[in-house]
Amino acid sequence: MSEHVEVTISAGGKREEPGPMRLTLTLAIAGIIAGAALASVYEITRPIIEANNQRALRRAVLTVVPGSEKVQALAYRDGQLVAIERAADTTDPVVYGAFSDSGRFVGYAVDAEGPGFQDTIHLLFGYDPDTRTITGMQVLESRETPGLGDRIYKDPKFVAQFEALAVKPDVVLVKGGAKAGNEVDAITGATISSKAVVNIIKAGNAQWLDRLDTAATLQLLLEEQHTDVTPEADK
Amino acid sequence: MQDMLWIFISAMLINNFVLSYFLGLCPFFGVSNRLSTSLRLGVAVTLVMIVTSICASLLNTFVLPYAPYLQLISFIIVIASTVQFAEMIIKRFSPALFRALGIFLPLITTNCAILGLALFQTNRDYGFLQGLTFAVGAGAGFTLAIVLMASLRQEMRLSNIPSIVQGTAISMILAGLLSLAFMGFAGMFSAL
Amino acid sequence: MADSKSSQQIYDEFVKGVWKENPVFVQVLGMCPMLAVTNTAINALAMGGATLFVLLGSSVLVSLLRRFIPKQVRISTYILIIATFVTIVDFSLNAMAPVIHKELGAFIALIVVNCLILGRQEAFASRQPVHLAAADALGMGGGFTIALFCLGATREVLGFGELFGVPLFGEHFEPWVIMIMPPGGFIMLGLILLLLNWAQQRRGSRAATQAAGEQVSAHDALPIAPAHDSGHIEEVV
Amino acid sequence: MTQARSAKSFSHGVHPAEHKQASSALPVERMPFVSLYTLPLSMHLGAPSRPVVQAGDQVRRGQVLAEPSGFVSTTLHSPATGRVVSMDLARHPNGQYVPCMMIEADPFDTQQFEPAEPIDWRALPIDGFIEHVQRAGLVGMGGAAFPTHVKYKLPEGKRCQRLVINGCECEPFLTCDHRLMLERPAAVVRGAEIVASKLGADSATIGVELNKSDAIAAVRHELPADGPIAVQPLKVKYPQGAEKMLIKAMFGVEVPAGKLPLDVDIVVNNVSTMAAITDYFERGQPLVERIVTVAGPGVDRPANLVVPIGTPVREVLQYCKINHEARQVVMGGPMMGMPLASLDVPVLKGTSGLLAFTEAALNHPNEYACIQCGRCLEACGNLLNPSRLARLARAELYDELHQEHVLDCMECGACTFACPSGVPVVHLIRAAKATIRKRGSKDA
Amino acid sequence: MSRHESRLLVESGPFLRRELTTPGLMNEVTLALAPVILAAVWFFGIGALLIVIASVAGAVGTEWLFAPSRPRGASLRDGSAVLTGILLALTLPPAVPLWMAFVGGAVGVGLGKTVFGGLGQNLFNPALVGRAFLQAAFPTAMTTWSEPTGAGGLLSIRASNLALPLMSGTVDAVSTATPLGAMKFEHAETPISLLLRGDTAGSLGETSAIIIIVCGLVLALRGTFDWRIPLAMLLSVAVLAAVPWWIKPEAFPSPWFMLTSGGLLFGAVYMATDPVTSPTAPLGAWVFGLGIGLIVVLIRLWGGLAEGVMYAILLMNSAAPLIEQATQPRGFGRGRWAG
Repeated sequence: MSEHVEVTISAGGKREEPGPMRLTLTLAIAGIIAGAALASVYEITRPIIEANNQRALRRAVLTVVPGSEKVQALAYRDGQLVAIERAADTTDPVVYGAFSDSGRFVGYAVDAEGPGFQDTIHLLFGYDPDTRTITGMQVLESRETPGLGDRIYKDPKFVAQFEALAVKPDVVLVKGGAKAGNEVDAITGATISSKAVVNIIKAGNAQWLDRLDTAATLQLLLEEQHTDVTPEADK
Repeated sequence: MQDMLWIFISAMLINNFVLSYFLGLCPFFGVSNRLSTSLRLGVAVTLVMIVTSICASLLNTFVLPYAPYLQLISFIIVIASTVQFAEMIIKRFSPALFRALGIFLPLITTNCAILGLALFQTNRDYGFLQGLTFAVGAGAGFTLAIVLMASLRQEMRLSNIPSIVQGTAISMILAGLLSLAFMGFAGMFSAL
Repeated sequence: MADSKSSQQIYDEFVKGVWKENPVFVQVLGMCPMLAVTNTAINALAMGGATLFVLLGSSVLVSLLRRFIPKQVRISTYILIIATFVTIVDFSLNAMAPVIHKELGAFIALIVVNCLILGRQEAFASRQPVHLAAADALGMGGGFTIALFCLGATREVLGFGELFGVPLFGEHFEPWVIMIMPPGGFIMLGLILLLLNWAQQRRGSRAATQAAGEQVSAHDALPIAPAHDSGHIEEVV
Repeated sequence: MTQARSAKSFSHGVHPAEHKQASSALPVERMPFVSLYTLPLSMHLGAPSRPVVQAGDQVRRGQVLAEPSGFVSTTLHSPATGRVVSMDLARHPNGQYVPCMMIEADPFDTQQFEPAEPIDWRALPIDGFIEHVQRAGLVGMGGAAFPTHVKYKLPEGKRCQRLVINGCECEPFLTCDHRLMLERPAAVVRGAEIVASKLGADSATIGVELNKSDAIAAVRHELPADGPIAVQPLKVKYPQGAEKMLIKAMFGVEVPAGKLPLDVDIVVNNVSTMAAITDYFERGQPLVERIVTVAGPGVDRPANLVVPIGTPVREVLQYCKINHEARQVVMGGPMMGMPLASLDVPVLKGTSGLLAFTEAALNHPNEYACIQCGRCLEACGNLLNPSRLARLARAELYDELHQEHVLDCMECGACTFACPSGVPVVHLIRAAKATIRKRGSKDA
Repeated sequence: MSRHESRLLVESGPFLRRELTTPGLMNEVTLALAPVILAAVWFFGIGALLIVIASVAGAVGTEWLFAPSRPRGASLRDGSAVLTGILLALTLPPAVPLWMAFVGGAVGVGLGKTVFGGLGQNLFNPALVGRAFLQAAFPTAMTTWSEPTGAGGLLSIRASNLALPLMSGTVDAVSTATPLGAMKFEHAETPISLLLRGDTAGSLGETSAIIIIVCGLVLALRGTFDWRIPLAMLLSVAVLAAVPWWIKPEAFPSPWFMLTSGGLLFGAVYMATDPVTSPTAPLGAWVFGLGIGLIVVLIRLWGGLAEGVMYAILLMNSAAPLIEQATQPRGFGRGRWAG
């Protein structure tokens, strides 16, 4: 290959026809420089981005679990909840533990998503294993219809229904006023979006409640292990 | 299974790449003059989407966890080489199809629907099968949209479009109306 | 002299992109981000700024390196350069303005395949000195940003009744939700293009009548002109 | 009732108001001779005839004036005894000026035709028969004026299984064929016998629409017992008189697009042509006159007239008392006929009617946009999509028009008739066809 | 005699035309809408009439201002703009602000028709374009349904009807579920007799099934529209709805309910039959109608919306050119299928 290059150059004797060697070299150099640039930018921005994400997550968890101040990511591994530093670091299912300022366990925050009216709805809901109630719900991401479907997070009346919602029997969506503790009243004109939220929570419950109820015995252990992930700057 | 069905329907109809996500608009407006060519382009895009989705799944599993900053560059390289590779394979095994698709294949490289597919698939943490379903749905949706658009535009040659609307303006409005009609699919199979 | 000429040239390149060859309204490039992220004015500005940055960065770099990049691999190199700048923007925006970054989502990354950027490298930056390439990038990027802003502002005003989040019409205003949804994006851009077409035709026909009118008046003036001229000559003499 | 049930028809088509009652009961009368006759050398499809007399020559009624100039051409005879005045350009009904022969009738002649000895057609070989038909100057008298003898020249390997005699007369207003069948049924049947026997056809069928039940009865009465000739009643529908529609109606067979009836072993002739065959072979009378229906609200005295070929339209209309309300004169039927720009044009061999319309009767529809309602589609016997063709024609997309078989269109006008938007569909199609033909010849 | 010459009219044939004209057809449909409008006024009060007037004003005004016809307003003679306005109004909820009805009429004619060059050139049903635009623009107002007032409230006008232009309607409008909404979200099937009579909440024109059926039959018998489209539509809805109902009657609505509820009949008779936006060939009409029925059933049973007739028709409008192309008449003498 390199011989061929030499032949070309000596025969032509001009710079106009660069051989494959030079082409590869150019690309390789460009690639290395680009990679280096990216790696350094990544290293600079990564802590900030992660801090941002953590702050956003913490804010959301604190909203759905009233009375909490600190957040700990927990991975569900072999029937146990294990404290981890970041959710992205593991392939195990992750849930968040919420703790009071004094380190007392307050509840869990469950991350769940599912199909909505328009696109995937991504939400976080709080669960208190002691009272077996959902303690709050916050929509993290959705593309529901403005003015209708977006009331699942803009309508305070709807959101308030998730502040003490019994999970046994299963959460149900009703129309025309919720009566029992496990009932959620649908938003008029946005029944599908309301139903989507309830369905997502139900799916989250089905996946997590048993795990959390059995893992609740580990609470003490957790409290000891628990490390606050709140960034310094935010304290 | 339910999940897969929704991913497919969502990518194809509810959140059609072209009509709802505005991805792949260049070919959508550029190559929708004739029905036959648009159908071929749609098929080609679908094929490239499928291969890209598979490659993106592999990259997401084996490479990117270690170097997340290479995401964009590696996706671009994968797409470019997929297109190149597809071109070679098609040329080898079906010269007729190559002649039919020929000029469109290079165009696909700069089609943001493909890169968008890889990025969305990554952002949503789709697994291999989910990603594949997503790719097939997105490709089918792209094909459906561009074929409908082409047939409508072909029909429009028989109309006296007022001169101030001619060109891109009427295509935009047409796409808007098509997008409006596709809103009927919202919520399909989502809350069963 | 040479200086003013080159500054004139820089100015021309700039104006060309902003108005005469506006990438969106005239060349119809970069449609995808144009429609996807223009539901509010601030998103539109952020997207425009990001694109402008990538365009400027890659144009300058490509122009600087134009002698060193072999023809055969130039496209790959351009894409590599663009992708690098896009990733930098993506990370920086995520670090500095996470809310906007979340709103724009994957569309920041998709700047890579905006044909406007690759097109400018291929058509302009790779053949021109740095100062012109920069002027061209600023013009094109500026024009792109302006177009995005126009669409974004219109859609936000109609769709939310707000501009930059500030309510404009009081609380009883009924927002036109369609404007911030996909069909509204297509339709609004279609209507803006329609208006531009209309204005252009209007100007074209006015120019035509004006030209005709001037001809006529020149005819009318003809018999008078010599007398006038002769008087003038006398004075000079 | 039973007839109606057994009556056949083709698919699609339209039902225009018939307007036949004004003249259908009027017996055929003979129009008096006029002083000057104009005979275009080309009143048939194909090459013009070649004159064999000169200006100043005396000619007798029935004498040959011009010989065929090729196979697809025919003979021209003098319609009256008199003198050849001149040979010059004169106006053809289609608006163009064409070479014509002017005959001044001898005012003192009786204009009686001397019957000649019958020709023994049975003894003639087929080529001799064809030559005789050509010598008789026969053309299709339904309107197209295609030389009749050409149809009888069967190509190698082809045979005529069935002879079809077209007595539909589906155009509104026209009653000439109706009267002919009613008054001279024997002539029609004998003509059919002659042609069927010379062509070796297994059968001959006379197709007649049900609105002429008296004609059906009259012709049936003349049919020889257990002969090969039969009458087939047909439902009333336009354009059933078109050859291919008629074949479809009678036998359910579709002549392939771009082909001739002969490709399905069928020869189609008009009833008037059959009578003319009889006249020639039994009395030696060539085609010098024909029956013309003069009708429409613009004439006060509608009539079915035997008119010598070449009679100026003006004379015919005056004879039938054209009134001052008349605004439009159409030669032929109201659907496919030709509007006349001048009345100084002659009656041709293919002229079946002269219709004068008044302002009130002219149905000038406002033109609206085509709403693609599909009514033309249901009208088109050729199973085309006329609205699409018209829109393609307006957009000047000729390649696509060609692909969509615009050249199959027979221009029967059913689409325009049916159009609620008043779109001149057939006019647009006609123009597009002309352009495509022109482009085609340019390419070649 | 020479008098004839100078006045002889030479124009292309044929010289006979059918009596039927396009404005005549439009007027027939408009006339056939009169009973529906009367029923709307009967059920929802005089406010219904105001909505019709506002919508017609929007449609006609836009046609007059922007239609490319010369002289200005010439295209109003074909009667299609009035028809579009009425059709749109009859698909609106009774409590909709009048200005929205006006906007809908204007958008329907503007974006749905004039940008494409006017009557006959449009690709989507203009009335439904207006309706879909309103639905997307003002989702709340367009999904706020009110109970019929009945004969007693003949003179009643809803307060939200009179909302100031560009302002939202007053919140006093009490929303109630349409039969389809009740079916979808509460699984309550409204009795058929009520649906036939029309004493239900819903759009102005979709109340009384009986009136629409009668008007549709009259129009079909007069040949005003292609009867195949509504027939195919209703047949496919009936059959497709019957299958799941037969398998699981407790989970799915009965085909009778599907046929008589919502805008299906109104859409089948007045919307899908718009000749401009439907295929011309008979086979195409069948395919078109069946397709609409299929999408309606899909949306109603498995979609996110209670009613899907509007979107089904719009979607099939977009597919009409494809269907048209595939179902061209075969051509005489060209074998079974066009060659």
